[in-house]
Parts: sequence; C-alpha cells; structure tokens
Amino acid sequence: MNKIRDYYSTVVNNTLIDNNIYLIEMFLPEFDGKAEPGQFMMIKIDETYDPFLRRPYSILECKKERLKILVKIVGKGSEMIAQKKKKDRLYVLGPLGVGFSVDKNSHSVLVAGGMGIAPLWFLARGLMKGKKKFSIVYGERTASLLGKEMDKTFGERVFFVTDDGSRGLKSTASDALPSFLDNLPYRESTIYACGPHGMLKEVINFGMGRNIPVYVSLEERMACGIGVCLGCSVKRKGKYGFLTVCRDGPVFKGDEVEI
Amino acid sequence: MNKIRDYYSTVVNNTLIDNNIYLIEMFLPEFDGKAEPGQFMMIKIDETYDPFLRRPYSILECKKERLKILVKIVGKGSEMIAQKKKKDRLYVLGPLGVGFSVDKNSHSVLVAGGMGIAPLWFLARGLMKGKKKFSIVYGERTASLLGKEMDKTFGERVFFVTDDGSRGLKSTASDALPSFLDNLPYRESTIYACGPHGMLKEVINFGMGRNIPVYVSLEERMACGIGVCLGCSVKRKGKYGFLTVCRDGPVFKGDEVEI
Amino acid sequence: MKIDLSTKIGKLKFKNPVLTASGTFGYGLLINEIFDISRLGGIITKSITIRSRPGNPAPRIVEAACGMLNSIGLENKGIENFLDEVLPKIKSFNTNVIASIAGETVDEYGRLAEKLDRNVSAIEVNISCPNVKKGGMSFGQDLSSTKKVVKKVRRKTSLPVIVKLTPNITRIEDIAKASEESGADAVSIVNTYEGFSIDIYRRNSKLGGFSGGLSGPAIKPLALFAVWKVAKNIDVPVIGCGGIMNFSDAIEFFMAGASLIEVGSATFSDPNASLRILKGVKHFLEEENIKSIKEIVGIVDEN
Amino acid sequence: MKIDLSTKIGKLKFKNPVLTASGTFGYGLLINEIFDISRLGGIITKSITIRSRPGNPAPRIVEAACGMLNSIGLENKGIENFLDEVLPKIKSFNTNVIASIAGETVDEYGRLAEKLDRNVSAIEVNISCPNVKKGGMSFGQDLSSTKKVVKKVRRKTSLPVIVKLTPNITRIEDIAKASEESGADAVSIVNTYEGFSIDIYRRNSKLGGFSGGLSGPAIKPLALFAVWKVAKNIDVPVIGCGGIMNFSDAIEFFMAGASLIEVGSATFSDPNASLRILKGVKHFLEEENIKSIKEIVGIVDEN
Ligand SMILES: Cc1cc2nc3c(=O)[nH]c(=O)nc-3n(C[C@H](O)[C@H](O)[C@H](O)COP(=O)(O)OP(=O)(O)OC[C@H]3O[C@@H](n4cnc5c(N)ncnc54)[C@H](O)[C@@H]3O)c2cc1C
Ligand SMILES: Cc1cc2nc3c(=O)[nH]c(=O)nc-3n(C[C@H](O)[C@H](O)[C@H](O)COP(=O)(O)OP(=O)(O)OC[C@H]3O[C@@H](n4cnc5c(N)ncnc54)[C@H](O)[C@@H]3O)c2cc1C
Ligand SMILES: Cc1cc2nc3c(=O)[nH]c(=O)nc-3n(C[C@H](O)[C@H](O)[C@H](O)COP(=O)(O)O)c2cc1C
Ligand SMILES: Cc1cc2nc3c(=O)[nH]c(=O)nc-3n(C[C@H](O)[C@H](O)[C@H](O)COP(=O)(O)O)c2cc1C
Ligand code: FES
Ligand code: FES
Repeated sequence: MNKIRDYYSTVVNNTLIDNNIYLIEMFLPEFDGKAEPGQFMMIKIDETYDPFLRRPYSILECKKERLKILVKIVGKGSEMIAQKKKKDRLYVLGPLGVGFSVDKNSHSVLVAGGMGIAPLWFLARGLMKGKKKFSIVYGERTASLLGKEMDKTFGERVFFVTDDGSRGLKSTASDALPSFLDNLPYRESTIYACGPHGMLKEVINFGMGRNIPVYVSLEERMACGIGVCLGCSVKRKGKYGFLTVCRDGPVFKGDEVEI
Repeated sequence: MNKIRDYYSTVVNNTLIDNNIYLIEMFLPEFDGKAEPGQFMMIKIDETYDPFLRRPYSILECKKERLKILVKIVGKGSEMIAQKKKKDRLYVLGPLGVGFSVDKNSHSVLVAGGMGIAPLWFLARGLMKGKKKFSIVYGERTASLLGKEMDKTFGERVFFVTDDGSRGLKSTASDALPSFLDNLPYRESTIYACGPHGMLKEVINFGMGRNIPVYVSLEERMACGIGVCLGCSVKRKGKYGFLTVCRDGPVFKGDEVEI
Repeated sequence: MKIDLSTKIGKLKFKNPVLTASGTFGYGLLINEIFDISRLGGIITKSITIRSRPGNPAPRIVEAACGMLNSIGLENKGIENFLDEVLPKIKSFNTNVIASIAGETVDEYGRLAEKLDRNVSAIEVNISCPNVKKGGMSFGQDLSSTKKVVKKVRRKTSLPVIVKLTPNITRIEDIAKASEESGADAVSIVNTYEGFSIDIYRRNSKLGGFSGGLSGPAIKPLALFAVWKVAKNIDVPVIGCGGIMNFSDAIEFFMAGASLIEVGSATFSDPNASLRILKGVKHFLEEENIKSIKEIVGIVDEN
Repeated sequence: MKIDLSTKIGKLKFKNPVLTASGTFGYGLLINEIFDISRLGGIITKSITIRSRPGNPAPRIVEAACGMLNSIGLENKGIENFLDEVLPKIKSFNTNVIASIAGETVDEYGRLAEKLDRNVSAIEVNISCPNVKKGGMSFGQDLSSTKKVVKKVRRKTSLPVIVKLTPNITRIEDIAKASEESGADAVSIVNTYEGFSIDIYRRNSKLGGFSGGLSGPAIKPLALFAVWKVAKNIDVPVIGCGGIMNFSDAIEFFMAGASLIEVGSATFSDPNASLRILKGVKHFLEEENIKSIKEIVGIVDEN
C-alpha cells in the first residue's frame, strides 16, 4: 500500500461543473501520484475548529503532485470546500482505504448513481488507458452537465438513465441493469458500483441472484479515515463483527458486508 | 445617537501598511456615514462559530457607505480579519459607544500610543477639517510606516517620540507630555488619549495634577458591544459601581473611571 | 397556513416560545433600539439580587472554542433599583417580562420574589450561577437546598415560578423533579458549564474571576441532552437553553422536549438573533406543515 | 538546554508526558505507519472487554460545534483476541502500552485486570463510557461502585492502575479521591460529556445509538477545570484529557495540575497531532527556560 501522508496542498483550479458540483484540482507537493480507484482523501477544511472533522472525498483523478476531486454541496463542510479559490490551501490526507481491484478476465460494468461516479470515473479512466473494454451505467435524477462530461470522455461506453427521462432511458440505474447486462456480448462480467444506499442494495441482490461478482464502494460517517476510531464500521455479512469502511473498504465485495 | 445597525459589508481594499498592521476599507450599504471619533464597530469574522465573538475596532475614517479600520494582528481573530481580501464579506455592527466630544475653547492635545492612534486619527481629521488647531503626541516603540503616514497627513502637528529614538524624541508619550505642553503657546488645553493601559494611567495622573481635562478611550474584552452582557465593565472612580466600556465609553473623562 | 406558536407556563400565555436568556439581553431596553422586542415571546432580565453587586474583576469574558467563558459575577444594581428605575421603563413592553432572581440565602430568594410579586410576568429562580461565591450554583447542586429555595419562592408569589437549573450535576432530572414537586411551574435548562482557560505565559487564569461559565454552540449537544432527560421526567414545561444559534437549533430543543427556548450568547454574535430564530422557527413549521409548535415538543425519543 | 520531560506513575517511568487517549488511536499499529509512535510517552488502547462487542448501530459519529459526538459502543474483539492477536504486535513498541479495560460488572473488571497483569505497562480502568447500556459511566457516577471496581482491579494486578473518570457528575473530585483511596496510582480526566444532536427533518437522533459522548475543543474549558479541581485534592498524578489540540492546550492542562496528558480527537483532524503536541511542549519549555515539565505542573491556582 502507498504510504499515507498529510499533504499541505494548494488549490490550482476550482470549476463549477454542474449545479452545486465543483471540480477541484489541487497541487500536492511530493505526492507520487500513485493511488487506486476507489481510494479517498480526508480533507481538512481550515485551521479553525468549526468544522471540526475532515471530510472524505474520492480520488477522481491523480498523477504526480496533482489530485482532482468532485465536491457536491450537501452541508456546511462541503460548501466550505467548494468555496475554496485558486491558491487557497488545504491539508489533504491520503490516499486512504482499499480501492477496486479489477478482474481482468471479465467485462467490467460500472454502475454509478449521481455523485457515486467519482471513484468509478477514476476506474474507467484506468480501464480506458489500459485499453480494456468496459461499460458504464450512469443513473441520475435529471440530465446534468456531469453526464455530458461523461459522454464526452467515455462516449458510447456510457448507458444513460435518468429518473425523469431527460437523458437516455427513463429508469433507475439498478432497474436498468439486468436488461443492459443481458444485451452485452460478454460471458463473464463483474459489477463495480457506487451510489446511493438503495441502489447498492439492489445491485448487490441482483448480482447475487445471477452469480455475478459485485464490488461496491460505500460511504459512512468518518472521523479518522485511517481505522482508529471505529466510527465507520459496517456489519460483516454472515460472520460476526464489523469492518471499517475507511480501512477495510470503502470498496467491498457485495457479499462481504451488510448494507 | 445614530441608529445601531448590522451592516453586511464588503471589503473594498485591504492594504498592509505596516508590519502586522492592515488598513481595511469596507463598503457598508445604506450606512449614512455619521459617527463620532472614538466610536467603534463590532466585526463578525465569518459564518462559523470559531471564532465565536465579534471583535471591536475603532472607526478610523468613515463617510457615506464607507468605513476604514486599522487592524493589528495580535491573535486569531485579528489575523482572520486581516486576511480578508477584496470582495470578502463581513458583518459590521455599529456605530457603537460614545466618542470624543471636543471642547472647542481649548487647544486639543491628542496623545496616542501605538495602535491607540485609530480613534485619534479620526478625531484629528475632524479637527483638521474644522480648521481647528491641535497637536498630536505620538509614541511608538520604533519608527513605523504608520508614523510616516501620520507625518504625511498631519505634518508639523505631530510630535514624535519613540522608545528607541528612531524617530523624534527618545521617550514615551506620557513622559514627553509635560514639557511638550509647557512649550505650547495656549492657555487652555484638553488631552485626548488612547493607547496602552500604563500610558493612559500616567496621562490621567498628569492631567489631574495640572488640572487639565483628560479624555481617554479604553479597551476591554467585549462580548456584545452594546451594553447587555456586562462583560466590559470598568470601575467608577469615587462612586460605587461600574460603567460599560462599550456603551458608556469607550471614551471616558479621566476622573470618571478607575483604570 | 396559520401557525399556532403560542404556549403557556401555568396560566401565563406566551405569544411565541422564543425568550431571551438572563444576562444576555440586559433589560431589553438597549436591544429594543435595534428591533422591536415586543415581537418575542418574552424577555428574562439579568439576575437581580437584594443588594447592588459590583460583579467580578476584569477580564470577565474570554473566548473559547465555539463559545465563551464569562465570569460577570451577577453585577446588578439590586432589587430596589430594579423596581424604581428599570421596571417603569420595561413594563410597557408588549411581551412577557420575566425577572430572574439570585439570592445568597433561601430567605433572600423569598424576599426577592415577594418584592416582584405582581410586578412582572413571571420569576426565573437562578440557582445555577457558577460565578458567585455565595449561593448560586451551590443551591442548584443540592436536592434539599433546591427544594427549600423553590418552596420559599412559591410561598411568596402568585406569579409563575421558573427554576433555572445547573447542568454541573450528575442527575439534572432529579433536581428538576424536586423543583416541580416544590411548586415550580417550569424549569429552564441550562445555565452555563463551569470551566476556565489559562494564559500560559502569565501563568494565570484568563478570567479575573478565575473560573467562569461556558456558553454558546460548544455546549449545545450537552444542553439538548439535559433537556431530553428532564422533559421525560416531569410534567411542567421545560424551557430549553444552551448554544441556540439558529432556528434549526431551536427546533432540536423543541423536539427534545422544550416547550419554550431561551436565546443566550447568540445575541452577542448577532443582536437580532432572537428575532431571526423566531422567524426561522415559524418558517420551518410552515414548510413542514406543522400547525402548532406543540405538535413537535418532545417528539424525539429513543426507539 | 536539556529539558526533562520524564515523569512517573507509581513505579512506571514515562519518557515524556504525552499519551494518546483510548479509542482514538486504535492499538497504535495503523498510526505507526504514519509516524514512529515510540516517540510518545505511551499509548492507551481502545477499551477492552471480556467478550467481543459489536458496538452500536451507525451513524456512530456526528460532528458538533468545535467537536464531535461519538457512540461507538466499545466495539472490540474481547480480551482473548487482544492477548493472542494484538499484544504480540504492539509489545515491541518502545513506549508504554497501557490497556484500557471496561467491564459490565465489578467482577469483569477484576478478570480483565488479572489477564493483563504483567502483559502491559499499566491499566486504565474505564468507568466512564457513556455509550453502553451496562456498566460504563454508571460505575463512575457512583462513589461506592467506583471504590468497588478500583479495589477489585487493585487486588488483581501489580501494574499501575489508572482510573478514567467521567465528568458527568456533580463533584468529580470526590470520585477521584475515592479512586485514590481505593488504590489507584493515577486518574485520567476526562472521558466524554453526554450529549446528542437531532436531525429535525427525520425527527430522530443523528446517532444510531441515540446519545453519545462529546469530545474535542468544545469541552476543553470544562475538562481543564475538572483537572484543576481534582489535582488540588489528590496526591497521585492526574492525566489530563479533553480537547487538547495543540501544545498550548497541553501546557494549560499541565499548569492546571495534570502530570501527563492524553491526546484524543485531535488525532482525527491531524493524525500527527500527538507528536506535534509533544514537540510543541518541548519547544515551549525551552523558550520559557523551564528545565523540567514538573516545574509547571499545577502552577496555576486561585489567588
Ligand atoms: C469514502 C467516501 C468518499 C466520498 N466521496 C465523495 C466525492 O467524491 N464527492 C462528494 O461530493 N462526496 C463524497 N463523499 C461524501 C462527502 O464526504 C460528504 O458529502 C461530506 O462529508 C458532507 O459534509 P458536509 O459538512 O457538507 O455535510 P454535513 O452537514 O455534515 O451533512 C449533510 C449530509 O451529508 C451526509 N454526510 C455527512 N458526512 C458524510 C460522510 N462522511 N459520508 C457520507 N455522507 C455524509 C449526511 O448524511 C447529511 O445528510 C464521500 C464519502 C465517503 C465516506
Ligand atoms: C473599543 C475598542 C476599539 C479597538 N480598536 C482597535 C483598532 O482600531 N485596531 C486594532 O487593531 N485593535 C483595536 N482594538 C483591539 C482589538 O479588538 C483586539 O486586538 C482584538 O479583539 C483581538 O482579537 P484576537 O482574536 O486577534 O486576539 P485574542 O487571540 O483573543 O487575544 C490576543 C490578545 O489581544 C488582547 N485582546 C483580545 N480581545 C481584546 C479586546 N476586546 N480588547 C482589547 N484587547 C483584546 C488580549 O489581551 C490578548 O492578549 C480595540 C478594542 C476595543 C475594545
Ligand atoms: C455574559 C453572560 C451573563 C449571564 N448572566 C446570567 C444571569 O445573570 N443569570 C442567569 O440565570 N444566567 C446568566 N447567564 C446564563 C445564560 O442565561 C444562559 O443560561 C447560558 O448562557 C447558556 O445559553 P447560551 O449558550 O445560549 O448562551 C449568563 C450568560 C452569559 C454568557
Ligand atoms: C471515537 C471515540 C472513541 C472513544 N473510545 C473510548 C474508549 O474506548 N475508552 C475510553 O476510555 N475512552 C474513549 N473515548 C474517550 C477519549 O479517550 C477521550 O477521553 C475523550 O475523547 C476526550 O478527549 P478529546 O477531547 O481529546 O477527544 C473515545 C472517544 C472518541 C472520540
Ligand atoms: S473513520 Fe475512523 S475507523 Fe473509519
Ligand atoms: S461588551 Fe457587553 S456590555 Fe460591553
């Protein structure tokens, strides 16, 4: 695993890319750029104690000394991060957790709901670079600029669904998944999913029913992000006990955890 | 008295004018620009709860919809205010307290120590505009850019003293005051002083000894700034009881309060 | 939709449940220059004592993380001054004026109550001030003293009696129960938490009075829990107080069991805080289609 | 200048007075990947129970003003797992490893102490956890239970015994005194303050476990005052804990009477916090020309 470090980083760019969603690019001095898709960073908002805790953000893209994240405003912390301007400074701890490990012998199907796209974007970019075949099922409430960005980047690989039918099929990602998979010309596929709780649950159930391996990336409230506070535990499936989302995850096999 | 209001203001300019001292100009929508020298504003630092309390700052200059303050960095709150940039927004409550009332029949001698210049600057500008005669004794540790600024603005009216002799007389303001007054060609003078505790004490004692009226502007820790918390009380001299610096002051007659 | 914000303590009607906390609003006169305080449900005066008190030495205020420590020490000019000088000016406020009282002995509480009888809307009995050497919090930390004070006040006045409790205690619900049993018409929860802060260079407390009371958002989760614990255990109304900065904090207190709330230190960071909170509460109820504030009081409980 | 940072609890030597608080540092293994934890004075493990415990339902963490509420519920794999799996890995740390224990009964505390005897550097007896239904804080809120637990542990081990106290109490100094008299070699002050927070739209606690414990800067003035009150009243060392975020906070605790300190939630906002604080303390002593940390312990008192 890569060494975890706390980078005193600088905002290089902050662009509003959609209603309430910002793409922030940062300069992380000495960061070697090595991280797995699915890994995340804990971001300290400022030097004062309010907000108190860091906030977890998936790595959207990274390379040597550079990191991109996607921030959706949902509360005070995300709002303050989203308001950072060029040259503002932020402590960024990471890379954290265990990311996606791709099964090379099977077709990758990435299922993303809304902001769940962040870690899967990273995964998809890697697959693209490795010239691997993959598909993305991308569900959102309504056609967003983020979706447009995906269209531009991943083209035909993306299958769009929206709650209101404003782009692609009028459906949810999990509802659309079965027939989408049936129409794929591959014998073996593996699902990589990230998105709202309900969606993940349905995707896992679907996968189990069809014997298709499913990997999900979970979100939980976090304090430390490194496995010491036990704030982010999720129940093991079948076995007794808990796993930490921050250290044992955030990516889990669908049959490993109870969600 | 002017109506107290909480102005949601915008920083128009923030200039470092000396080591650790910033001159901040703000736009206060609907502010009528009326205030007395010695009055102050309570500045809310940001929307979070850390720092929690507002910070008091003397009015340096003001006119319709404009306010200038001088901020010296001494701790967390002042540092955060000093870091505000153009277009940043701040809640500014005021004008607060009772300022200097000038005795027109006597020569005004303004005695300022260090940052104590802020309210006296305002007073001096008013006297200058009213074409009144006045003198300033300005004491500081060492020759600063702020002093230079005073020289530019008030010219010969300023008598400089520094602890290290780097500008003007090597002395303290209070030590220099007696002979300075003796050399003035006026029969009656009134002293207006603001600065460190020790200096104010000496100036008051000197004034009482010589029967020269002294007005001092005090500083005390403040929570509300409007007279409701009783956090800023100072003892009355002679009589039993307290006065609030924020409401009854910050300007007091030298024989009114025990400092 | 017409929202019913009114509520009652004993027979006293409040047009809305937003009050201002003792010691953070003076007597209302100064803030009335900023907004019309008659719009509030009521105001609670700075605690009044028998004799004039000078209060504690400066500094009396020190900032803390998300809050502040104060050690005012009940500075006030005494009951006679209040009756003669202050009351005539504030009687005309078109809202409930609640007088907070603090005694050094049980007897003093009784005398204060007696003098205030019929002169104000209600009495808040402060047995929880951490900043005085005699009386104050020591009454509120002891069951039998609490009972004595409350019974004495109860006998001396026909006004609604509110007892203001200290959270610096193992079981605040017991003191609340004792207050109720001794005749209190309501309890307010909480006064400040005992604390202090050190200047490491001067090697001394940052407060002139050495220790002080912590207020502000820092204490909100603790105060909220205290309200919840107490509200389940008594039948008279609970007035919630502690770190309420916005409407959402206020709603939390209602849901935890408070029938009314007091806005304290928030007024320092925003003199309009109490009015802003009142408006926000009303707006929330409208948005959520709640017709009366009473519908949500105490709605949150363990499963 | 050579600064003496060393200190002692009973016969146990600490190379410096900076420890990490139970439940905020795991067993040190993960943070040891970030910095060499052997540089610290010691680490205190997550509290260990007899049986494995699953802990409380999610969410277990909610942010509060200048702090956080947690309701972990003592999740851990039990004493046998600790002895078999964890201890071998952490024994080699070149610093004091202090095991925190939590029982549901007096007897369980005894058994835990017995099993740990000779295996760790010292035992911290957690009688102050607000997040469990059985045992926990209820022991620490009662004088006679405190005595029973401490006496039992004392009999079962020759290791230094540290008792971790709850601040959710009227007179923490009495519980500290009782601990001392029952054989404690030190007390740590404080564990978290009981509190909670409400989601006003879901009308429920924001915590899965309903109530939780408040930690972080918000509680610092209260914890500091608790340390001061206790340190004056007992002779054994006090370990200060609660909202320590930087060296200056740590110095405040020393000056209030703490001989050692524990860094808790600060580690969440900065995993290097404990090391940073240690360096800062040393630097302060150098700057102020203080040769030994002992010189400033308890230096602040009322005039
Ligand atoms: C591993 C991981 C990766 C994430 N990646 C991204 C990402 O790439 N982009 C992005 O926009 N968001 C991401 N999130 C969610 C993000 O961390 C939260 O939106 C953020 O912490 C909310 O902070 P706040 O102060 O704005 O919200 P708060 O005001 O604290 O809460 C607002 C709402 O956000 C939810 N929330 C708060 N904290 C968390 C949390 N730690 N996890 C999940 N939900 C939370 C709460 O349920 C609440 O309803 C990720 C979360 C995790 C755990
Ligand atoms: C009426 C009045 C007018 C003032 N005018 C000016 C001005 O024009 N320009 C200027 O730079 N400063 C002025 N001050 C002082 C200024 O308010 C403080 O420097 C500021 O509040 C410190 O905040 P902080 O968070 O940086 O300091 P903290 O970190 O809180 O404390 C740092 C140091 O500042 C001192 N201090 C803190 N608060 C106050 C306070 N309210 N009054 C006095 N000293 C304090 C403390 O003793 C402490 O040693 C004025 C104060 C008052 C009361
Ligand atoms: C400066 C100050 C003075 C106070 N004076 C009194 C008082 O005289 N009587 C009283 O009962 N409470 C007094 N209090 C306590 C408040 O009424 C309130 O209970 C406490 O501040 C908690 O609420 P808050 O967090 O909203 O401020 C005072 C609080 C402050 C901050
Ligand atoms: C997430 C979390 C878990 C904790 N677990 C324990 C525990 O298992 N045993 C214990 O004695 N204290 C536990 N504590 C309390 C801390 O050790 C410490 O006493 C408290 O957090 C106050 O210190 P702080 O403000 O520096 O965090 C826990 C605290 C937190 C925040
Ligand atoms: S966030 Fe602390 S263990 Fe996962
Ligand atoms: S600052 Fe509140 S009374 Fe002066």
